[in-house]
Amino acid sequence: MNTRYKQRLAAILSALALVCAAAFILGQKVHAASGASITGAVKLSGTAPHMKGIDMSKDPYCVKQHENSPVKMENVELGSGGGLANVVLYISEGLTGNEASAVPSEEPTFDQKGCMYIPHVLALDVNQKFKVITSDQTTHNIHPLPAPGSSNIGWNKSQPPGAPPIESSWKAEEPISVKCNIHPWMHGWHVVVKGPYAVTDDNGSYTIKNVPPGSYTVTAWQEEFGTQTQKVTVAAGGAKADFTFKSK
Amino acid sequence: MAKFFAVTIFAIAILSAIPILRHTWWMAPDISTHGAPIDEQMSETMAEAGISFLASQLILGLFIWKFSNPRSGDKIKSFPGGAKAMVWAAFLLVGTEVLALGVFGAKAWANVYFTAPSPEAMPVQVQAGQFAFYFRYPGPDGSFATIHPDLISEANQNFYGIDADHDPDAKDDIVTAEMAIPVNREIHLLMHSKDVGHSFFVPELRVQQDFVPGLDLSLHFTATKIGRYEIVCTQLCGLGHYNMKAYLSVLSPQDFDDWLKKQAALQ
Amino acid sequence: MHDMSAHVAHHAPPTSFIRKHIFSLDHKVIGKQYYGLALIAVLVGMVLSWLMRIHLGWTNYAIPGLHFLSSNGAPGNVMTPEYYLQLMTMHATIMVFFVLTTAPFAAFGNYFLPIQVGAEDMPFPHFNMMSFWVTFVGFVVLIASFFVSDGPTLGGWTQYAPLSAVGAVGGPGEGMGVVLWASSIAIFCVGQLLGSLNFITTTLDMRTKGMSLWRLPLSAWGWFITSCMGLTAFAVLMPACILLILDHVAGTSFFVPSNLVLNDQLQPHAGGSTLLWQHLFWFFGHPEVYIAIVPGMGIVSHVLITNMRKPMLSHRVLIYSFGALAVLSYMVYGHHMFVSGMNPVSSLAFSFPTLIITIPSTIIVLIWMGSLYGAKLHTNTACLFALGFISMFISGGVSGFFLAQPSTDIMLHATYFVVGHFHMVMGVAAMFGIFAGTYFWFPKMFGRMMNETLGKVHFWLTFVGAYCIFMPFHYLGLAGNVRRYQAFANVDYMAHLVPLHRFITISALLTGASQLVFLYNLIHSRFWGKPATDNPWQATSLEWSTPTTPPPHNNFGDKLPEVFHDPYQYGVESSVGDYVMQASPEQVSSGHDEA
Amino acid sequence: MATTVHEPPRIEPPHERSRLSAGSGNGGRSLVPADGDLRRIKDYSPPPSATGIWVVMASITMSFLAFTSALIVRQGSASDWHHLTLPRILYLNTLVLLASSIALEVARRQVRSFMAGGRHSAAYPTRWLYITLFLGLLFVAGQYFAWLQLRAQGLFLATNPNSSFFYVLTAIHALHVSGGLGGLARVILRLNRSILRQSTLDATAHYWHFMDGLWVYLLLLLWMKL
Repeated sequence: MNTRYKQRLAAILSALALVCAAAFILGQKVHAASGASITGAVKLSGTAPHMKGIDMSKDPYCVKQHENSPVKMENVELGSGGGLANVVLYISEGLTGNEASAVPSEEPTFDQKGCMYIPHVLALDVNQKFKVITSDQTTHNIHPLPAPGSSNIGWNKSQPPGAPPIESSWKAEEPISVKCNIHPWMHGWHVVVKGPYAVTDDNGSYTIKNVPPGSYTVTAWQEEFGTQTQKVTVAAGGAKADFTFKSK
Repeated sequence: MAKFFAVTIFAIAILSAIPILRHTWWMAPDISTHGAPIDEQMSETMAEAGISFLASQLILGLFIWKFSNPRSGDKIKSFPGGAKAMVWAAFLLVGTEVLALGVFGAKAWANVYFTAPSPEAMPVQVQAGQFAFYFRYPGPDGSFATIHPDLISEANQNFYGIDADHDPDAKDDIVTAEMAIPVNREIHLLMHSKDVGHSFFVPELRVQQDFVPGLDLSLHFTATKIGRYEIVCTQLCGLGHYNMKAYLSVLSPQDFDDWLKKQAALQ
Repeated sequence: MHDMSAHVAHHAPPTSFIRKHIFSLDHKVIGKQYYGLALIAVLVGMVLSWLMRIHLGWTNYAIPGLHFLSSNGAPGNVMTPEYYLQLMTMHATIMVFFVLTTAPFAAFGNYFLPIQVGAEDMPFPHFNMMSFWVTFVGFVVLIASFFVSDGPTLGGWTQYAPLSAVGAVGGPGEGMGVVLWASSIAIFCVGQLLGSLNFITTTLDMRTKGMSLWRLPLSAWGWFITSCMGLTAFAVLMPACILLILDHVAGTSFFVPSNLVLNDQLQPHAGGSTLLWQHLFWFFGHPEVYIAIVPGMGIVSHVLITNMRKPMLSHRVLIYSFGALAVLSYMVYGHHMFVSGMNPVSSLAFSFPTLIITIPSTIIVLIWMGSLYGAKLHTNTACLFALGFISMFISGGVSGFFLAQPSTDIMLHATYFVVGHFHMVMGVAAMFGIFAGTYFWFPKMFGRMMNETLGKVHFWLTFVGAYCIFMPFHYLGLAGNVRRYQAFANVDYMAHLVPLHRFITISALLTGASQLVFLYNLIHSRFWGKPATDNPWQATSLEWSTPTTPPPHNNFGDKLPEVFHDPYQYGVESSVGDYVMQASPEQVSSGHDEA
Repeated sequence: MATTVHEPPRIEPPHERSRLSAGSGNGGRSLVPADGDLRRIKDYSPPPSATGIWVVMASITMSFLAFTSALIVRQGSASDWHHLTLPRILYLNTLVLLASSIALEVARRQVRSFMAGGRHSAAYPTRWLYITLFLGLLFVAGQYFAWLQLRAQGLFLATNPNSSFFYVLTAIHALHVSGGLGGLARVILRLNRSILRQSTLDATAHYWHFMDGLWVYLLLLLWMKL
């Protein structure tokens, strides 16, 4: 293999390593040492669809966890100023093979707390390891349902209180719906993408870090409203891309 | 050895009978209008079963006590009356016994299942699925929206596959995870399963009925006592079977209306 | 084809180890093989029940090392709900099919039916050998399902459709697990059909001179009637399993109705009938209960008579009652489906025969007890287990009254009451039959006596233990405790029953452990027990007239015995004592009548 | 009955047997000669194959009754019960199978007279047995063609309940017929080695005719229900 490639790879890997280290130390407030980043906000225009309340009465334990805060569906989470949470943003075009194939080393956790999934949407890189943990004293079963015919293989495992975390990863790009059969209202997503990604926070803002300069197509995915794309050109100073979903 | 055996049998027989007689573990008190004959039938059966149980265990023990450890001298005797006596005993005692049970039992059963619900019975729909019950009240218009299986989605809390956009009946349907009914009002329960076999069991209501996928079954009952009871699934339906339950609230008519309003708001 | 000369020709005793001990045509070896299979199966089944009981008593207690059995089923040694159900299903399947059917029927029947009728083998030895090895394959296939990706099926031994037929979408083990289960059972059916064929023809065609049907011992009658039941019952279960497998692998819809939605996915199947499976299954399922218990009844009667030193009040009435049980058992299966949405009228139609079936059962019990009157009872271990059988059969029987009536069944259906009922009447009782048979026939099978003291210890622990385990089940049921739950904590009205469950768990562990006494006794006596005489119990039937103990390859040497007497000539004065053997020409005034 | 054993080449005359007297009664009747010589028992107790074949037929009957009730119940519950026109060839197959039974009967007569010492070559009955065998094979092949025809119509095992039942019933019946073919082959083999027993032939014949009747029943069932 040629040296240029080697150097590039080394650069990326070191960058990744740095980012991880930084992330490890500074938690969320990290700014990537190298590589620019794409930032922006996702908003919802029009009236937000009505989110039904969730009645957990079949399992008293779950009810106890939410005694003084009624729970609603999380399919559409509106933050202050119409910001749309739980939107996954990723680069769908323009990445060269090796940025795409680089797999982040950190292992996000998918927690079951108060009979809800935290986070509701978990974005993952292809082959990125993740942990499913439970903070509840009731048994859950985790049942990801990849689309029929996808190369991801679905599974259905129970996690009694005190059971160790379930470690796993996904082979192919795909938004995978995750449910708990024991608590039918429990519903979340594993959104598997290639390359750098970000998930909007409660105000709908996001930052995709470590994007080398170049021109890309950024895609925003939302479980109810589907996807939107934008072409962006990333300079050294990074780039901005806002999205607006229209509610029906 | 044999005497010891006899004593053991006595002990076991009596010890087993005590919790039954003291009702240490017993059926929950009946809150239904149709339950009385069932309870009656239960205690009659218990009496007859208990008597046959104790009697035969004691006789068994007695004979073992008396006729074991033979000395070489004594000769065997044959039971006076021989086999004929036994056959007659079986036919007369047990025959009449089970026949009586059968007939009264049939009455109690008919009382539950051969009567049609009265026209003003309140319709409530229950759908069983892995692993929860969901209930549906028709709302003011008194008609249920059509179920579209392809629209059923727990992710969107559309448990009944209601087509809210096009179905006029859909707007006021009330779907709940908990069942509430007004006290002393006959309920006409319309049962169906969305996936596999389940069952609807409320001990206090003296009601147990399977959900049979592909069949629409119905029950009717009247609860006579305000309180909060449990509906459990008794038909193995999968890994969450043990956790498939719902609460049944029997409310005063006033409370029931309030409850219904509250639920309507949550839709 | 098979006539006797053929047998003589080909029954030169085999010499090679394989033909002698593995692919043997000798009914005695095959009987022992069946016994061995049952022994392995019962150990597996018992361990499974321990795991279940521990989990029920102390939910989410980490059982050390459990994750070695299944890392998915027991992450961090904590049993998952699906794994509990999978263990439960396997426990039931193994016990019902590979223990309660094989041991009292196939094992003892194979060994002693030909000897008791005075034949030197079954008419179709090759079928007999196949019958065992096919059954063995069935067992292997069943066990194999422990090792497929998401484990064995969790559908319960009744495998109600559509849960059993929708495939993997129904939950862990509902895909490959069910296919393996159904295949295993279908294979098992083939084995038992071959066995029944041999049993029936042996009884009808192979009886020696003077051995009329009425002169057959009660044990032989038990096996004969059972084989007739097996012939019809298993012939119905097999098609059901085939259809179930097709629903899985071929995408047919025999048992899966339209418009099922699982995991928010609309299922492709259409139009199937879920009740169809229940009808087919229970048409087999109820006779199966009697397939498990009738051989036990026969064995127990046989053992009792020998130790009472007097015949039953009536040989024939007992046989007629066995027959009545067999016939009625086909008319009552609907009582398993009272709450299945069957037409309420047919519920009543099934209720009455079910109640009526108590009459032959009562006759049997009364004749046993009436015969005890005036007996000279020798309470050796075999006899104790026989008596224990009666006690258990009574206790398990009376609870049938409740389940036979739809009105009371409403309260008890699918509760622990049912579990207690069938464990006592077909589980423990049948087990006691097996034990009685073992202690009684062991000397003949292995030429050595079993240790009486250990035997009695084993009996007391088992007898008391069994009551401690299964009596409380009835109380739980009355309190509305639903069966097939892996935990009760989250149902308020069941939560307070957990202490009783713990008591049951402890009893189960102790009783289970006490079976090791039996196991030790079995193995130790096999090699070091004191040598047995040809007729240690001074019994009359033909298995005690064999020239050697254990019997030679063709059972009776070069001459078949001739039968001169009814099977149970006790309480008479003869040259040998208070009995006359069937095969001895000695004429004595029989001290009683054969009604 | 697949249990073959080697015995002196000899053809056993048909039994004049009465199982009843051998079985029931109070056992007074002598079933074994006083000397209990095993080689003569066959004269007293009937060859089990005669009983066995009835046992086998009984269990097969039960199985097909189960299938029948399954079909009826399934049809009752079905919203998707489409009519299915049976492939014509089935009727031809039926004739073939019936013919095979007749051929077998002829063969049986031949064998009997041959055993009685009438004819001195086994060739004649053997020919008829071969014809039976051939017709049997023809039947199975015919069934296979019937399946091909259904496939051509786009009717597969899972297409609809009717096709499901058609395939299942015919396939399982064909399986049993193949078993019968094996039996026939065995009969021919033993006849050639002249170690055939009347009982073997009779048992095989019973089974074959039973398959015959079973098929006619199935055909009627399918014709009425599908």
